[in-house]
Order: sequence, then C-alpha cells, then structure tokens
Amino acid sequence: MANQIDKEFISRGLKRCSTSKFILWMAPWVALLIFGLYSAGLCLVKGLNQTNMDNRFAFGLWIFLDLTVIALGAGAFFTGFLVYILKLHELRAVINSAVVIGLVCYSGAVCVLAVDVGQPLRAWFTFWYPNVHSMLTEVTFCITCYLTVLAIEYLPIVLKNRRLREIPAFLVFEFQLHKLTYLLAGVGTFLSFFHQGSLGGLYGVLRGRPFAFREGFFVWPSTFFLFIISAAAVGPSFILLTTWLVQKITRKRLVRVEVLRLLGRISGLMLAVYVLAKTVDTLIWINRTSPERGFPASQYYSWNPFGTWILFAEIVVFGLLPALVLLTPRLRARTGWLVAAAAMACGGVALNRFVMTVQTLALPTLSFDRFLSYTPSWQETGTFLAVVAYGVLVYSFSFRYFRLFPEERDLQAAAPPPDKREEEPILAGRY
Amino acid sequence: MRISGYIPFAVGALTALAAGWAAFPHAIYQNRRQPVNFSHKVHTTTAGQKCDDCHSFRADGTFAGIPTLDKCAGCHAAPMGTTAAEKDFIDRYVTPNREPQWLAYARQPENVSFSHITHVKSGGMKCETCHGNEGETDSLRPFQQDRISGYSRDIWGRPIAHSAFRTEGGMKMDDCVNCHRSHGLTHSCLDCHK
Amino acid sequence: MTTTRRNLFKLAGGATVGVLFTPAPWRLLTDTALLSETWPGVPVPRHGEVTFQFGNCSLCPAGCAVRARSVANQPVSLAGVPAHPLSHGALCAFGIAGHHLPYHPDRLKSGPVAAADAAVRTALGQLRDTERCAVLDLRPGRTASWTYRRAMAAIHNGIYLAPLEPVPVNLAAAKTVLSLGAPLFDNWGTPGNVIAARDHFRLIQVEPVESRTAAMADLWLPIRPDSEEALVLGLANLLLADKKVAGLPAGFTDRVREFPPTVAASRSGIGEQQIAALAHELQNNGPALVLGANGSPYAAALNLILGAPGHTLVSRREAPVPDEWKKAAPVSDLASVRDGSIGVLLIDESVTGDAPPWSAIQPKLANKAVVVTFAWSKDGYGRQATYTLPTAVYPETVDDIPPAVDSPAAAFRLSAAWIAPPDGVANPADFVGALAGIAVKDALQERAAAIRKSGRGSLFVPSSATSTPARDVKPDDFWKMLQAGATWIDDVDANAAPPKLDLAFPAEAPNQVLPLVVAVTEPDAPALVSPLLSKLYQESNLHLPPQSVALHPSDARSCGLETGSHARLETGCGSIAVDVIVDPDVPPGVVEVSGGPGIRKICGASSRARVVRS
Amino acid sequence: MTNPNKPVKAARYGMAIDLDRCSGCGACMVACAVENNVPPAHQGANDRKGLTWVRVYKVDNGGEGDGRRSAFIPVMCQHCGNETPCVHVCPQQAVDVDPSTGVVGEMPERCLGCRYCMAACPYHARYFNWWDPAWPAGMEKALNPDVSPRMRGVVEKCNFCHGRWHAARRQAVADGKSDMEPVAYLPACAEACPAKAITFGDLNDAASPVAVAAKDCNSFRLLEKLDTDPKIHYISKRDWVRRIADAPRPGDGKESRRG
Repeated sequence: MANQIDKEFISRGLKRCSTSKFILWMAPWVALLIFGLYSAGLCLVKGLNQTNMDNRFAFGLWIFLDLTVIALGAGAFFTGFLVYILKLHELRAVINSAVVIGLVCYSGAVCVLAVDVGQPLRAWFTFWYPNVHSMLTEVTFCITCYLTVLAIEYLPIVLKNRRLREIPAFLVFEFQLHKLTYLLAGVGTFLSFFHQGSLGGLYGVLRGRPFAFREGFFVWPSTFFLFIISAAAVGPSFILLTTWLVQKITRKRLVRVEVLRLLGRISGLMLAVYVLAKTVDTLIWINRTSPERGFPASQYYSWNPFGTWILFAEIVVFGLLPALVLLTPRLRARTGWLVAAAAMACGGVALNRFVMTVQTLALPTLSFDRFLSYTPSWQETGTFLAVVAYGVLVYSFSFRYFRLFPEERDLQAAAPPPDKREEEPILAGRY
Repeated sequence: MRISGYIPFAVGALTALAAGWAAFPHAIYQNRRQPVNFSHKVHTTTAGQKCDDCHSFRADGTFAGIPTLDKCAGCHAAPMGTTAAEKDFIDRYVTPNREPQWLAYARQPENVSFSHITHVKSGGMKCETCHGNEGETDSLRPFQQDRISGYSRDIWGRPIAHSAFRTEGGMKMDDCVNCHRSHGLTHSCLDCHK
Repeated sequence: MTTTRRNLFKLAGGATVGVLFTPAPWRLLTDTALLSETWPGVPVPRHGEVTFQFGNCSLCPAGCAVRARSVANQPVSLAGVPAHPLSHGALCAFGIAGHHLPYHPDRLKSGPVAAADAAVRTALGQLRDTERCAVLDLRPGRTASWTYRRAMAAIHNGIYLAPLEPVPVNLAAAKTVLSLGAPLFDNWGTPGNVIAARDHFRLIQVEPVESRTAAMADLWLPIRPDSEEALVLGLANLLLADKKVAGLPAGFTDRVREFPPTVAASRSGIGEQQIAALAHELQNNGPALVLGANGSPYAAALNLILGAPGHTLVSRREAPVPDEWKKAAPVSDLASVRDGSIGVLLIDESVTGDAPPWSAIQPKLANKAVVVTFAWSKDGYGRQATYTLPTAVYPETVDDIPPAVDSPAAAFRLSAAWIAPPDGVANPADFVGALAGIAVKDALQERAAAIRKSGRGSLFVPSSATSTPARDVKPDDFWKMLQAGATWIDDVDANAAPPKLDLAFPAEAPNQVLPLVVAVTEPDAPALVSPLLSKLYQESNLHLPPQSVALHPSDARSCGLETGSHARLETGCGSIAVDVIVDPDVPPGVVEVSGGPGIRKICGASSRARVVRS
Repeated sequence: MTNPNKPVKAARYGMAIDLDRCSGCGACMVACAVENNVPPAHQGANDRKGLTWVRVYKVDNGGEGDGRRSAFIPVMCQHCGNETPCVHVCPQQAVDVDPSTGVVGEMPERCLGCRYCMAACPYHARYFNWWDPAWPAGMEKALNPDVSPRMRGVVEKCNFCHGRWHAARRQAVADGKSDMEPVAYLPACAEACPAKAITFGDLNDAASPVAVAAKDCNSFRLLEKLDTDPKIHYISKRDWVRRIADAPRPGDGKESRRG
C-alpha cells in the first residue's frame, strides 16, 4: 500500500529503488539528524557553555563550517548565472540539482547560526535595528533574502512532481513561476554576490586582528572580492563532485560527461583567477598592510602548528594545482583527475575559510597573549552533523521524487548503466 | 476555477483577522487589581495635597516612588473620612502594619536608569506630561500586565488599534527617544540604560 | 460546501495569511524578546535610599577604615577612607568584598550552643587540680581578649593562651628595608601604610621566588632556597668585623665566624660583592630594618646589629584598660603548657591570626578533654573540636581591632556591624565571660571610657576626615564616634625603652627529610572570602587558588604530579589536601603555597614540605 | 535632562595606570565585580570562560632565572576613540560610543550574543555570559541597584562604571547643579586601587591629572599602531614594560603561566 503511494510520486520513466531500500538508506541519516537535534537542543536550553568556545575563541567550528558550506553552496547562484544570464544551456542538466544543494547548504547554515547566537529570541533585532556599517548585517540580510529566492526556485521543481501536477492551481502557479526564472536568477546572483563577499568582509574588516585585516575598495576589504571569486570557483566543483557521487551511489548515468567537464573547466578558470588574486593580495598584506599596523607578517607563521606550510597549502597545493589540472584538457578528460581536482578545489576553499576564522582567533594580538588552541565539544560537532544529515535527507528525497537531472531519462534510454563489474556501493543505496 | 473555490480561504482569513484584532489585544494582558481602592482625586482636592507630598525625592536624588506605609499611616492612623475603602485600608494594612503590595503602573524595566529628578528639576517637566491625569482619577484602574514579558502596559505595548486603555501613555522607549531627540539630548544607549 | 481535505487546506492557508495581517504574531515576537530581558532567574537588585556608613574592617589585624555605600541600609559596596592616618584609604581584595561574607555558602549559621555550654560547665566541675581550663585566642589585645584573661583569672586553673605578638615596626622611619621573604605587598601589616611608606625606603627582597613583593622591590635577590640563615650570618660577619654588639647570644657570634662572605655566597648563591654591597648599604643607608619570617631569630639578630631597636623597631604601649581588669590572667605561650594538662579548651578563631597547628595543640590536651571552637566555617579546628559554635562574621559583629605590626602606636577602633547576624550564633566573649560569671556586655564601652579618661592620643573621625585630641572630645561623644567608625590613635611616647628582641635560637631542629622549601607568596586569606574572589584565581590566574601549591616541572615530575592533580602537602606540622599547579616560574626545590583555611597553619612553623600524590 | 539652551560640554574620559605602582593585588578586579553586579564564577568557568571586566595580567621580560622580571598590567576595555573596532561590527547597534563622554557602551538588552565584537577586539576586553548568572542565596541583596544584572548569552564589558556616572549626575541635580557639568565620578577600580595606580578623568581637560599623566614621556598605550586611539594610558619607567605594548614576538614577553 505505502509502496503503491510511494511509487505514484516517482516521475514517469525514472528507475528508483524499492521503498524498503529507500527507507533503509534514509534510516541512519534520520538517526544522525535526531542526535544532532538533541545536541543543538542542549546548546539552546542550557546555553553556549555546552560548547568549547570561550571569550578568546568567540567563533569556532560552527562559523568555520558555515562559511565553508555557504561557499560550496555557491554553485546554485553561479550555475543559475551561467545558464540564464550567460546562456550556457548545457548546464541546464545540473541546474535543478544545484538549486537543491544551494537550498540545503544555506538553510543548514542559517539554522546553525541560530544556535550559535546567545539569545536566539532576539535574532530578529538585526532586521529591526540594523547597523548598516556591520558586515554581519549585510550577511544576515542577503542570506535571508537569497534563502527565499532559493525556496522560490525550488518550488517549480517540487511542483513538477507527478502527483502535484494533477492539481490545476499548482500547474498554473508553476507556469507563472517559470516566467520569473530569469529574474530570480538575476536577483539570486546579485544577492549571493553580496553575501559571499560580506562573508569575506566579515574578517577582512577586523582592524583589531591584523592577521585578517585587509585594505580594499570603498567599504569592502579585498577579502570581500576574494570570497566571491573563490565561491564562484568551487561552486561548480562541488556540483561536479556531488553529481559524480550520486552517479556512483545510484549507479546511474545522470548527466553527459561533457557537462561535468564543462563544470570542471569553468571551475578551473575561476580558480586560476582566484589563485592569482589571492597571491597578489597576500603579497600586499605581507609587505604593507600588516607591517603598517605594527605586526610583522613573519610572526604569524612562527606559532606551531600554523607554519608557512598552511599558506603554501592554501594557495599552491589546493589552489594552483587543481586549477592547472582542470584547465588542461587531457587531464580533465580523465574522470579520476577531474573529480580529484574538484575535490581538492573544495578542500582549498575549506582551508581558506579555516585560516580566516580559526587561525585568526588562535593567533595572539597582545604581546602577553598566548597562542590558543580549541577543540569543539561533541555538542558542537553533533549540531553540525545534523546539518549534514538534513542535507543528505533533503537531497535524497528530492532526487527520488523530483527530476533533478532532466537528461536522466534520455540517458537511461540511450546507454546501459556504467560497468556492472564495480562492486555494490555501501548501503546498497540505489534509489 | 469557480469563485466558490475561494470561499474556505476567505473564511479562514476573516476568522483569523477577527481574532487577531479583536480578541488578541485583550488576551495578551492580564488585569490585576490594586490592593487598595485608592483615590488620587480625594487626596489632591479634598486633602489638597501636591504630587510631591507623597511621591518625593530623597537626598541622594533618587525618587521614592509610591510612598511606604508609614507615610500613609502619618495621616490615616485613624479613619479621617467615612469611606469603606479607607476603613478597609486601615484594617488590612495600617493596623497590622503590613506594607500594601502596590502595582506600579509606570515602573520602568530594571535595565532603564530613569532619573525623575533630572526630568522634573532641570528638565522642568510636569508629572502629567508622562503620567497623564493619574492625579485626578477617583479610583485605581486595574494593572494591565503583559502575560509574556511581565511589563506594565503603560511602559510597554503600543495602543493596538485603539483597543488600548489609554492612548497618551508617554513612557515607552519611543516616547523617551522622541522627546530627547526633539531637545537634541540623545547621546548613547547608556544615557538611559544601565 | 463539502469538507474535503483540499478545502481544509484552503481554510488553513487563509487563516495563516489572515493572521499575518493582525498584530498577534508581531507582538508575540517582541514580547518574547522582552522576556529575554527579564530573563528567568536573573535577580532584581533592591532599590532604596543610598546612605554612607563608616566602620573598620576586622578581617585581619590591619583593621583598615571602611566606608560602606548602603542601599536601604544594606551595604552594596565598600571603599577605603582616604584621609585615614593608619590605612590611608587602602582596602585589600578581601576587604573590598567583605560585605559578602554573611552570604557565603560555607558560612556556619547555627550550632549546639546550649549543649556546648552545658558540656563545658560539667567539664569545669570535674577538672582535676592538675588539669586546666584554657582559652586559645588567635588575636590578643582585643577587648574580648581581656575578657578571656579576666575570665581565666576568675576560673580555677584558668590559663590564657595566645601567639607571641611580633615587635612593632615603624616603616616610616626606615630608609633601607631588607626583607627575608616577608610578603610586604601581600597584606603584610597594614597595606595602605606599607604603600604610603614605600616611597621613602629602599626595599631589598631576598626570596627564592619572584613574589609580588619581589616584583615591587628595588632589588630582588633570588636566593637559594632555605639559605637565608647563611646570608644573615654572612652579613653579620661583615657588620661585626669592626664593632661589638651587646646582647648577642654567644652561640650566634661563634656561628658568624664560620661565615665569611665566601661561605655565605657559596651557600646562598648570592655573589660575594653583592653581599658586601648589601652589608655596606645596611650600615650606611640607615635607619635599616630587617624583616624575616615570623619571629625569625636571625632577622632579630641582624636588627640588633644594625641598631634597629628604638628606631625602626619600637615598643608600643597597649591601649588603656579599666583598672579592675588589671588583675587578669597573664598571656602565656602554648609551648609552655604541660602536655596532657588541658581539660577544657576554648578556641576563638572567629578572628584571623596566626593559628598554631593542631599537632601543637593536640599533645597538650588531657584525654576526654572538651574542645570548643568559635568559628565562621567548618574548616580550621572545626574538624578536631568537640563542639564548633558559629559566630557572627564581619560585618555583623562589634569588636575592637588591635593595632597591626606596622603601627608604632596603640590604636582602638571598632569593627563594622552593618548587617544583623542570624539567630543561633554565639558570641565567644559572652560565652567565656558567662562561665566566670562576668557580665561583658559593655566591655567595649568601659574600655573606651578608660581610654578617654587617660586623655592620651587623638581621635580620627572618618565622616569629617579630621583628627582631634582625645581629651577635647566629650566622653559620650567619644563612644558615639567610635561606634560611627572613628579611630583612636595613641601618641608615641618618646621616652619608651627600646623593645627587647627574642633571640632564642631554636636548638638544631632534627632536620626532616622533606625535599621542598615552602615559599609563601599569597596573602593569608580569612576563614571566609567573598565568592567574587574567584575573579582572581579562577576567572583569571593572577593568584594561586586557595588550597593549592605550585611546583617546578622537575619537582612535579619526581612526585608524579601534573597540573590539576590532587595531592597532600606534608610538613613537620601536619598535612593537608591541595591541588597542584605546575609552573616553570617556580624555582626547583620550592613549593609555593596558597592561602586558604588550614594551609598556613601547617606551613607557618616549619619551612620544609613534601607533596605526595593522593 | 539639561535645559536645551545650555551647551553640552563633550568630555573624553580616560585612565592613566602607573604600572610601577601596581602590585597585582587584584582589588580592582573584585571592586569592579562588586560594583557592576558581575556574578561569581560558575564552577565550570576558567580564565578563558570567566567574567571580569578588568583583568590584571602578570607579564615578564622573558628572562630566565635571575634575569626574570615581572610586572602587572590591568587590562579593561580600552574605549577606543578612532573607528572603534567593536562598534562597527555589531549587527544591531548594541555597542556605541557616547560622543559626550567618549565611553564605549555595551547594551546587554540589545545584544544577541553573536560575539562578533569579541573577535574584533584586539584587547580581549569583552566577555560573554556563558552561564546563567547565579549568586549564593541572600547575596543578591547586596547587588548594586545602579547596574542591571545581565542575562545568559550576551556580551558585557567595562563601561567606566556607568552606574556611578548616572548616580553622580542624579546627585548633581539634587544638589541644584546641572547634570551636564563635569561631575565628580570615579570608576570602582580607580577608587579601589590601594596603590593609587589608576588616575581617572577627562582627557579633554588639559589640566586634569589624567591628561597630564597621558602626556608623560613614559606613558604608552597598547597596540598603538593599530590606530584605535585607546583612552587607557599606561605608564612605566621600565623599558621592557613599555615594550609589552607592541605586537607579540614569539619567544619573548610571553604571558606567565599564572597572571
């Protein structure tokens, strides 16, 4: 019976695993989600003393991962930008998936932020008494607005569902929404542009933390722009990565390999630009910005474990390297290289966000400070795992019932699923 | 789609609107009665007292607010009039020497540092400017307390669609800020907060 | 109109939209935000009239003058009295939050007063002639102390025990101060007085660890642990080279000959030239003063050589007492009491003072002896005593405060009593007085009258910040002013004989096999301190937490200890549980001990210790 | 407030702290907590999760053995005058600089506890309420009515004892003066310091002791190169002490294990 209802929701012509298998796959994630919600609840009820953050480490795991997640979610706006503004129609193959990923990343990040503040009941003050000078205000406004945009972009995907289409009103509504798509893409791009940037600005403006402080144009420090470029660079990489992952887990062909390569190429291009900009910025910072404020840049890297290696890793190993791989057609042609490079690109941005948040706070500012270390408590980790679980659940659900990959049906008709020799992926997670 | 299709929607909307505008503004407050049925009118007219005869300043500039029992007992050791309210007051509070638990309509939240003396002495403001015609009332209105925040309606809660008890109430932060702005006296939050 | 599922959805949708256009959701939003202002559990301070009251802090013998800012007669903050001739407006960290003590969670509020009284009376009745009834007073010289002495004189076989009072010091007269590890800036004497005098003398701190005092000194000589004696002998060797000093015990002069500068230098780790320079400075930049650990005969000998008595070491008259008190029991020393001879022991530890370790008291007790202690908290003698009776704490109790070691003239001031003590606390003076059938209710007033009658000294009135000769004050005003926080200060009598110094050198102590040398670098805390002191040792690491010790990593390793591990501190006088802090700034072979109940009792007398894991 | 026709004289309150007089007794920290209703430590609190608006650090010259010398330095909110780092980052205007006093004010009731300002402050002068405030039974009677206790989850910091500022002005009016005339007010730490190491006053008033001390040749401010224009001036005749104002140099002048 349930099986029957379930089947009715799956779009025509798409092969999806049996209900029981699907439930089997979802169960562990639900468990993880429940655990995460419990730890988040602890932080809300008992207060932030449940975390290992303290007066010096005012930000911790949560902010670092929020920044990372939002950067990875940038695929949504950037792909939208490419498809609807720059008319790269090949990418329509992944746009829906991109929207879902974006939605998941942003909503997840916002939820964690709500736990991260000491008085969530007052969170709305930021909208009522905004301080226009604060980067955080900019972030809050843009992210909330963009989250709404994503929700609206997500609607048509939902409404295209086989059963929901039967309701005429929804059909009409969805049709109307479609007219908006271009506008939404434009607005989304604009908003994302700003909050990705202001997330960078968040640290770039800290005049009191010369390690993070950067000069810039008008009110925006250089990190503002670096974050935008880096986000745009890893967005496609992350979509590439997820698409590939889903293909592996479901053992289906969802998009043409050319699409993945295109994503890789775009990503590589942006990454190259980013690495260049980042290098210039770092040089300016080392030679002018930091010394002018009385902080010789050399001393930042004399505190173990954060030696100069971290700078090298950030720019060369996880920046330049993947960029080169993604830009060389011969390497890009090999899926292994392509995926590996994409993964490295994502890792590079994660590392950058880590340096901006955690290392900034770990470094002493006063001569009688100490270098500080910090390890998140299980409640902190748990709260974040909730977001991961939530992401997987929403994505799996969307994948099962909505058409995230428009080309999927045709591809299934055309070619048999890839090599059978490959052993069963974990959790038998065929949808 | 026929018009009838919208009827349930309209019904829902109207019910919600009615409830939200008519019922809610009253439901949010709980009405508490004052311990004694005190008449400002009698004291200001018949007894011919001024506000600051009872609501006085201390030497350190702090405001005594509602007078304590001994102040009242000064006159009301024995009944001066014939009203039941006075007799009741003497029996229940003066004789057993028990402080009545007055509910202060206008007490600001703990985080506000309001200096009466500054406003009255160097600001030259009248009591009525903020407290309205409190001094002429013949009986104490019920103390309206917000069920959630616990604040008195006089200092918190804008008149919702004129369902408010009184509309002149000049003791909300906005009222303070407006007046200070008009006098060019706003410097920072900590001017008035503590 | 059928109620299909779809229609219900529509209804709900309509309601949702409708509500958004009513004040309800928005008002709930703001109200919950306001709820977070009046956050549950956050107390609301009491409001009322602000008044200022004056008094004196009785937490330690310094007795600093205090001005309390009270709201509705409840002190909410304390401050010093700037013009005060003794305390110069200073208050220490303990004193500044003294008004919190009555609310301390560990404070004793009630005890078996009646039972203890009965037990003591029966015990007194059954005392054998060889057994004695003793009062142990931690802070002699108070009016309460006189009550004890009177009572002990009245009671058969009564004896009054108190620690020896150190010879008073006149810091103002000193130009060079050599401190052998005396914690001059950790509530030694009267903090305000030390600071006021500080600008006029040169301070040389000889101490193995860099204590706060060492940090404030003009010269800090990091000496090898437990070798102050060698340094003193070396200095004496140089100073005695060209002159004879009367009154030095023969044994000492012989020892001195064994300590030419070379020996002293090699023993103490302080350079030969340094020692020579030190000797030269002490001799030529006088008057000099040597401060040692409590009653160190070596410091005393050096003072004698430098001619300190009469200049920087003075003899002090006691504040006058009524004549009928004169026939009170003499002050005797615990050591002089025969072992197993005390049948009834009454201990007044409601005041801080240097308390003998239990290991010193215990042998003096007869078997089945009744021990009653008057205390603020269970710590201290409470563990061993038969009865622990709660007393009023500062600022609840009216008592007088005898002058501190650095006050050259006698003084008489009353401790502040701003807060009503809880029912069920005992007043030790009343208790002991009642045993001897003496009414002591007005003892303070009687003594005040006696002081006023003597016509000596002057009275400082804090409210007006003026000093007037006592004889110009009307007798009843005198008492009133004292109650209002005034201080009577005796005038120094010019023709007083120089004080006798105690040069009794201890017989070579059987040197214990205790590896570590105790360094006292924290002020000795009173029995209770305000919970806010956590700012100093928990929420920052400015001070050592109470009941803790600091060790050099090497020592810690050899004891198998690390930061945070629980251990026992063992000295010749007993042992106590402590927490360990490993700190590379502590020199090897030294254990820094914190303040806190009991820990000083076992460290005061003996200077060596051992830390063992527990 | 004042009668409008009376011009408001802008003050710039600041401090000069003589580090050569500070013996690290901690009286200022306790006095501050008493005055500002800072709760005692929760048993889980440590020196990184505690609440103390002024913190006295023990600093040393990095020498070993005999060469080692220590000093004590009280660090409270430095009340930065130029582009105050914390003011610009607060998303909801919970922090502001009072133009009439120069005091950087923190509004716990407006704060949502995002702690961005703490990350922005180079002096670590801001503290977060990690726990619900709790006083031993009865001790709440001794709270100061001029300062409202804070709730859990908000940031708080030194505001030069603003409660005393209010009280002083109230008193001034009661005495028939205008409340905007320079009133006699002294923060708790300055009043409590037994060594009289803390001078407090109006830096705009060139004759005031604090303004004079601030111009002393031995006076310095922490991390002056950050160009935040702090109003807390430190004074020391010892060169190595003056050097602690600079940026950290790994290896030397590190914070001592205790202090």
